[in-house]
Amino acid sequence: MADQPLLEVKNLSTHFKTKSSASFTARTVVKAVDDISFHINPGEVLSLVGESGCGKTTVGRTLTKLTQHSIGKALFRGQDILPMSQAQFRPLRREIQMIFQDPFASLNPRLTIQQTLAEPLFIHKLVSSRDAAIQHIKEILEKVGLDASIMKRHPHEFSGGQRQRIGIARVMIVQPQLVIADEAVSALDVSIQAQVLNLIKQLQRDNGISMLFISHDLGVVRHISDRVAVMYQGKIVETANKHDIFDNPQHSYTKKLLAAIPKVPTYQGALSHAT
Amino acid sequence: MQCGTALILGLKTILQVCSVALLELDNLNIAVASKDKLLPVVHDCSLSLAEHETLGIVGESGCGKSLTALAIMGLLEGSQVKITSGSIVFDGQNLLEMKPSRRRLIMGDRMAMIFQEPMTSLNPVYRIGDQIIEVIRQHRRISNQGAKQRALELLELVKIPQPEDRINSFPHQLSGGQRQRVMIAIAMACDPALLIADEPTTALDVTVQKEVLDLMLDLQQRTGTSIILISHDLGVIAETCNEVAVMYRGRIIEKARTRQLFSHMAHPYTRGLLASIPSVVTDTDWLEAIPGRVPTIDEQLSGCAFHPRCAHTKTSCSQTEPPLIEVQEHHAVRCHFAGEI
Amino acid sequence: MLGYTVKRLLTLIPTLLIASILIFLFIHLIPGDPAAILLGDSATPEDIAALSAQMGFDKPLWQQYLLWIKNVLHGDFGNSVFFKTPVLDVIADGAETSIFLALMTMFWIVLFGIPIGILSASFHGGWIDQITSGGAMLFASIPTFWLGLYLILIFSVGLGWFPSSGFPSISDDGGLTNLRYLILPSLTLAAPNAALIVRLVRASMLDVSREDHVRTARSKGLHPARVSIKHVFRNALIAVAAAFGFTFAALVSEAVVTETVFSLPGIGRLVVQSILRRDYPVIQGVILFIVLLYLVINLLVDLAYARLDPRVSLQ
Amino acid sequence: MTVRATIYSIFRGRKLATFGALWLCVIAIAAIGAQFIAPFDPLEIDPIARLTEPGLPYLFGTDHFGRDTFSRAVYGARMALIIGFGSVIVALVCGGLIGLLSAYFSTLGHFLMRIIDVLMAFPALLLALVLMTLLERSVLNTVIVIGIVYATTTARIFFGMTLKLKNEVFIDAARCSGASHSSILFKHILPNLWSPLLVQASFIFAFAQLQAAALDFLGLGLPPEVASWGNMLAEEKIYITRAPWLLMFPGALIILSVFSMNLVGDAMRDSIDPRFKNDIAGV
Repeated sequence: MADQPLLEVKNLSTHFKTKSSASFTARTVVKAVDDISFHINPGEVLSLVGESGCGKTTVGRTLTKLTQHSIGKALFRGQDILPMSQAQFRPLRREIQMIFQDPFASLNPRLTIQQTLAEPLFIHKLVSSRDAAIQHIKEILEKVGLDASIMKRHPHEFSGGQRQRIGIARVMIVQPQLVIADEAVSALDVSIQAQVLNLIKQLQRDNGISMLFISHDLGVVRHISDRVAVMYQGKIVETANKHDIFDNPQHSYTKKLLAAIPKVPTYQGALSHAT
Repeated sequence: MQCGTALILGLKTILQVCSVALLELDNLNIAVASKDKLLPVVHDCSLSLAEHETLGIVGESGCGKSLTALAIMGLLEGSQVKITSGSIVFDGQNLLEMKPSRRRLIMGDRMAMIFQEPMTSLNPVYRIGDQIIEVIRQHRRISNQGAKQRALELLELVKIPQPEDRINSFPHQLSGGQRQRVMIAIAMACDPALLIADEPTTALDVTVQKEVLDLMLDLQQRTGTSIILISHDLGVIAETCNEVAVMYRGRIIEKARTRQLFSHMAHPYTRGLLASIPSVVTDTDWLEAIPGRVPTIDEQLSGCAFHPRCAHTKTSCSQTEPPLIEVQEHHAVRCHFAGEI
Repeated sequence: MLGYTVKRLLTLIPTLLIASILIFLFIHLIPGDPAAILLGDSATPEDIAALSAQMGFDKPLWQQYLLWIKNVLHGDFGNSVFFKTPVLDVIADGAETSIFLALMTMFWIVLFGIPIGILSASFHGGWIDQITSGGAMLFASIPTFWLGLYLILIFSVGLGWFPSSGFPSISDDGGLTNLRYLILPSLTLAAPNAALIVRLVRASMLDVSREDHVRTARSKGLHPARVSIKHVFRNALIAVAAAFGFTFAALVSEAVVTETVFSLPGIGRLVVQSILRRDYPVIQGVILFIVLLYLVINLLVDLAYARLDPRVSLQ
Repeated sequence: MTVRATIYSIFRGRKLATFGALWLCVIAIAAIGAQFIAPFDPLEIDPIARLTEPGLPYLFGTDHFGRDTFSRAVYGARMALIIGFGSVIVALVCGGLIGLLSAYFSTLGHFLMRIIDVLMAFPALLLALVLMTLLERSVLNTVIVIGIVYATTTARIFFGMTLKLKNEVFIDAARCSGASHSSILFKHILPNLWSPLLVQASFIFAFAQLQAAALDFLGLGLPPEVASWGNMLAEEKIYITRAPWLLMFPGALIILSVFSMNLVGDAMRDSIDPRFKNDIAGV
């Protein structure tokens, strides 16, 4: 492992000004993300966990420059990405990728799977010919567990789980260093969620990817992460490795969160049935 | 000895009479009209619910659990979804043979429902007080003032802070959790015998979810209402219900007392579902996911609905549909090999 | 509420300024000497020179604009080339007819549009719906003047029930009975607009009826008619009100034609005749007046909208 | 979906809309083959046969110049198509582009939409009348003026729809892939607007007929010698009592065609993305 973290976020704040329709009223400022700091080491999965409106999604959007930050730094391999212009940041987009929550909204309905997956390849000049692109797409589809024959089809022909696999393929095809997964499995049914979680974990390990896993589901977080940061009202209230968070929580909010989860009785037969 | 047996038999009869079913679904079939044909979405659903009981219906999206609830409540009328056969007996009356005007006397009074989306389930243009009063005055001969008094009590009952102020609030001025509390107040307004809760906490955060579920159980303790809780979350069901029915593709595939179910899961789907959930208390490295996906409703399947995804499929599974058989008292499973695997 | 109204009135100012610039530029887009255009074909070179000096047509464009605006703010829209009287007086002469026509039209629109729309939505998919919504679309497809001409042919010429043209003031002999002159015109004008309202009420009610809170209302055991009116129509009214402001512009367009067909001495016919006569001061004045009216009506619609929808805050 | 499947899904179970589409085909055939279908020259004056009642050889009778109304109606179909397609192209190109760019580039959009809002305060017919006084009466000018009038509403509609699309997750995803502005606009946003564009076009086509007829009626539309349905009504309106058929035929043609186009537009609107349904004004 390298001695330097892949991503280091220092005192990041993202504020929104809510505009009122009449132009004379004062604008109110919402501190969606309020002075947070964390780091992600190479090959590590850090989860950002919290309830709706705590600002966790804004963190992800700020780090992918979909939302403008207000104050702070985000050093990616030592280089601050936040003050960059979109044009300066474009080459780095290959290395910092995002998986979105809603598999039904994150694919352009008018493009075929092939068109969707080829786009980043051509933008980042990873391939020089159409044939090479198709070869790449075939390989990546196989990796995410889809058949290469689906390339010519449109998103509406697929189920939620399949679409999320396509979304993952779009991210993995450019071989990123850092993947930001924003509630990547929340919209999926339990049985499909398990498949996709397995896929994400496998791809992450095989490729040594660092990941910021944003989620509200503590079970999923325990399953996937190495370390966990708990967010509450725009601030990170506790960061620790996952065993400390789950077995020895320090902050009262973390304790409250853990206590609120409905527990499923464990049943040994359930775990052994398919093995 | 003889005497003792007779006594036990007698007691059993008395108990059976006492716990007479409040709600009884018998071979309910529901289909959705699509183009020229009817696609079955709920298949031979039989359920019974005694008074003061909490029944959980669990399953993934599209399994027919919400449609079953809407059918019981009588909210399918005027939609593309039709009840094709079967009966729903509530309080000894078959709801499906009732005239709509008679049925409306039960809706909101003896039977009430809360829905998944607290953000959109209240009418945005009326004050929450008026929305509670509306249901009270629909079913009770009571003055506006009296109904308002009752609405205040209800708001207090569902633990809304400062009910005197809140009664004049519009829905958009409340948080999601508070709106769901208001929905519960509307549902409980006429002391229903049956409360149907369709994914009542799915849209809420876990901490709020806990508060809302606790509130529902607390109200059940006080009023003795029966609850049907529909959820995709096995954890929610395990913590709140006495009985569970697991649905898959429109069929009840396993039905048991909650404790029984979690100690002796008999259907491969139920087991797979449980194995798919990553635990918060133990570390998991790999999830035993059920392979494949839920077939869409227009896909024709012969035999057991689960056989394409099942690890134990044998030839008979794809040929004949298994019936729901009791493997133990109070524990029924729809699987050819329920006892063996 | 008052504070909001004042604020909104203030935001009208930039809009009106842009509108006035557009209207002002329009005169200067016409090729030729603006003074000659303003005075019409019969003007002598002396008149033109005099007006040029008076209006300052020799000055830079922006100074002319400021001068015009200054005059307008003092209520001076200039004089009509044709009538030789102040534009404001000419507009005032047409106002009575147009106001009564508008009020009667509104009456028909509400009387027919809303109930038929509710009916159509309530029997969605059935034959009543097909007839009413199909009929509404048919009415919206009829040219206004054609409908007016045939109403005259049938009810004035044929049956003799209503007068075919003109409108004596209600202060003349006959008093309020003179309003019968406006029955055919207002029906003509109402037909396509009521049709739009039918379609609008129907579409918004169908949208609202799919919302979750309607299911809640039904689960309370309310009578379907009560659900339909109190929960569906009441909420659909929000979308209908929002569209009402825009309908005004369409109404004015059709009023122009209707007043011409029925030879009504209103503002609509005035503007057409002024355009045909190239009476530019009147055109400028009337258009500015109509734009102002449009903005005020939309402001009123917004205020009504806020009353209909508590989610809209007027702070 | 293939074109055939799309057409089938739009018109399936919609008898009235199917009838409308068939009628529009009839109009299109009449317009294209006018010189073969019309039995007489539409401009040929025959003073002896003035105001002849419908019958043979004058199917729809003759007007006060003795011109054959049927032949003029057939040539009128050609004018209706020219007006319709012409104004649709002007409105969609100007309005669509303004709306699309205004929504995507918000600074520019703020300014442009302000102007569009002001223009929308001008009633459509008045705007058209005033513009027509600046230009001379010709087919091209009528088309341009009607097109410009509908460009304002089109711009507003496209502004709204583009704003919605701009906030879609798949646009975020494209940005994360590094897509450029032009790629997002023309590869990701515009293709999603084609079908609403088509629906909007059908409504503009319908309204343009009414607007053109009104302009003709008020004497500021097509040149009087052009055989258009609106001109036929405008010229013969004083003969309504003596020869009611003179107004019946062209009037019915306008109504049928506008009604058909509205029906087709309405059917198409039901088949597009539900998000955009309420954006498109129409009947």
